[in-house]
Amino acid sequence: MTVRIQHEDFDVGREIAALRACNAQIGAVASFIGVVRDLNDGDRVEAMTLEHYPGMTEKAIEAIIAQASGRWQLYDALVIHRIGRLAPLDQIVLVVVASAHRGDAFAACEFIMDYLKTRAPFWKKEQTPDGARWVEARASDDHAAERWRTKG
Amino acid sequence: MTVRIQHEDFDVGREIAALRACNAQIGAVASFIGVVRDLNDGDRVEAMTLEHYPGMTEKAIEAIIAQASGRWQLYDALVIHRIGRLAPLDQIVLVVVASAHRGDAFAACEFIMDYLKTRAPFWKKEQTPDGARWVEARASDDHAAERWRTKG
Amino acid sequence: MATIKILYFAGLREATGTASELLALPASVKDIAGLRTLLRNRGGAWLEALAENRRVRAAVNQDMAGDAQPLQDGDEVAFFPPVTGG
Amino acid sequence: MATIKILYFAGLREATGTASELLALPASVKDIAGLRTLLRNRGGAWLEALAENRRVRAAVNQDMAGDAQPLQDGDEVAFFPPVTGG
Repeated sequence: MTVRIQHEDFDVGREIAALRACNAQIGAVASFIGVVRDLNDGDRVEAMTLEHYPGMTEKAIEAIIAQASGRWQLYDALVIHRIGRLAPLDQIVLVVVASAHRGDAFAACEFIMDYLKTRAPFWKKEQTPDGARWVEARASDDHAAERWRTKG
Repeated sequence: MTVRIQHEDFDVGREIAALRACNAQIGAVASFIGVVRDLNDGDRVEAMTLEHYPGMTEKAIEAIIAQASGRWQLYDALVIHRIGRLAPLDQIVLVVVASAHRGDAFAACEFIMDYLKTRAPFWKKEQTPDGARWVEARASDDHAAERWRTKG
Repeated sequence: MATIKILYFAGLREATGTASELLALPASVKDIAGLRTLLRNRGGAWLEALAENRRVRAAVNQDMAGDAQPLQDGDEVAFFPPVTGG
Repeated sequence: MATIKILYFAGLREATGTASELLALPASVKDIAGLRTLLRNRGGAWLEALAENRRVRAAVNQDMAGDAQPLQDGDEVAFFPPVTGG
């Protein structure tokens, strides 16, 4: 289980290959990439800056992965999240989960993303033609995380 | 929307990058890789051979993607499925879905996999120490596809 | 007289020793159910491979087809076990 | 006397003009709720940024903390808006 917070971009193909290398019990690898869009809430986004809480961020994501591991059968999981200045089309986050079967891999991957969105201390500031603004948390993200309380 | 049936391996990183290139409206890319395991139903798997129904396979997968596109907001989707002889750790299938938001990307990606497992004409023959055997269809795969009839 | 092409896949191809055949349909065979019976009546491996308790899927012109699906001249019919890809 | 470190992130850091501070806790301040009140009483930007109707999260020693969380000497407290990563 690996968590990395970094300024640099990541190589999705290489990260997935490394995660599943040498373990022939892995039958399913689910992954998710979050990308900077050039439009948010109707406004053009020229760039964004990602701030985090060093120490707590890593701890929070590790706790999320541990929770997922307790709930589904996972062989390995990886979360990479970028910080600093990013432009549209840039990769923000990568979550990769390896399991024997696809049901576990899909569920754990989505669970990790939903919890990361509501529990990992990152904040986005968008640069728009009207100036910079902090992105507001969405109720839909709270709902997405809420779902996992009752769902199997 | 792209469907490829091929003997050759595929480069996950390159395929994902190509799918999301140039579209800065894409905020979420969900993907799934199915991999040959060296153990199935308790027996060691030395290799497997994947047979398909040329023509119908492509048509069936295109229909599954079209169904997903009608149900969720997708910018693009890709399915690559290998045929022929594969060994443990070899990649079998890749599904990539690009959307504005992660909920749509995750749901469509899992939907496509669940339907592919029950509706796309592929058959696996495993080589075990006791000889070759055709893999039996699993009830759990039928149930996984069934879920989507009522769910969201 | 209607002629159809039949394809067999995976375990069904191996059991019958047949990958494909052209078949002149007797006038009495109108649909997939009738065709299944016709093939079973060949006996031996055919009877066993297409036995009623076996889950054998059918497709007509590359679309999944139920037993009631009517058959026409030139149809491409396929029989195969439940799929196991992915 | 208990001394704590307080960190402010994102919009809260900008509004207060403060990234971090060391604070000697008055004996009357026992928990996060008390600390919020103490900081609000600084007035101006502090009063506004930590207003009761603002959704400001707190963490103590890098774990999310509710208003009732007690404070101890040496604690690392953080205040920040709801998170928006991913």
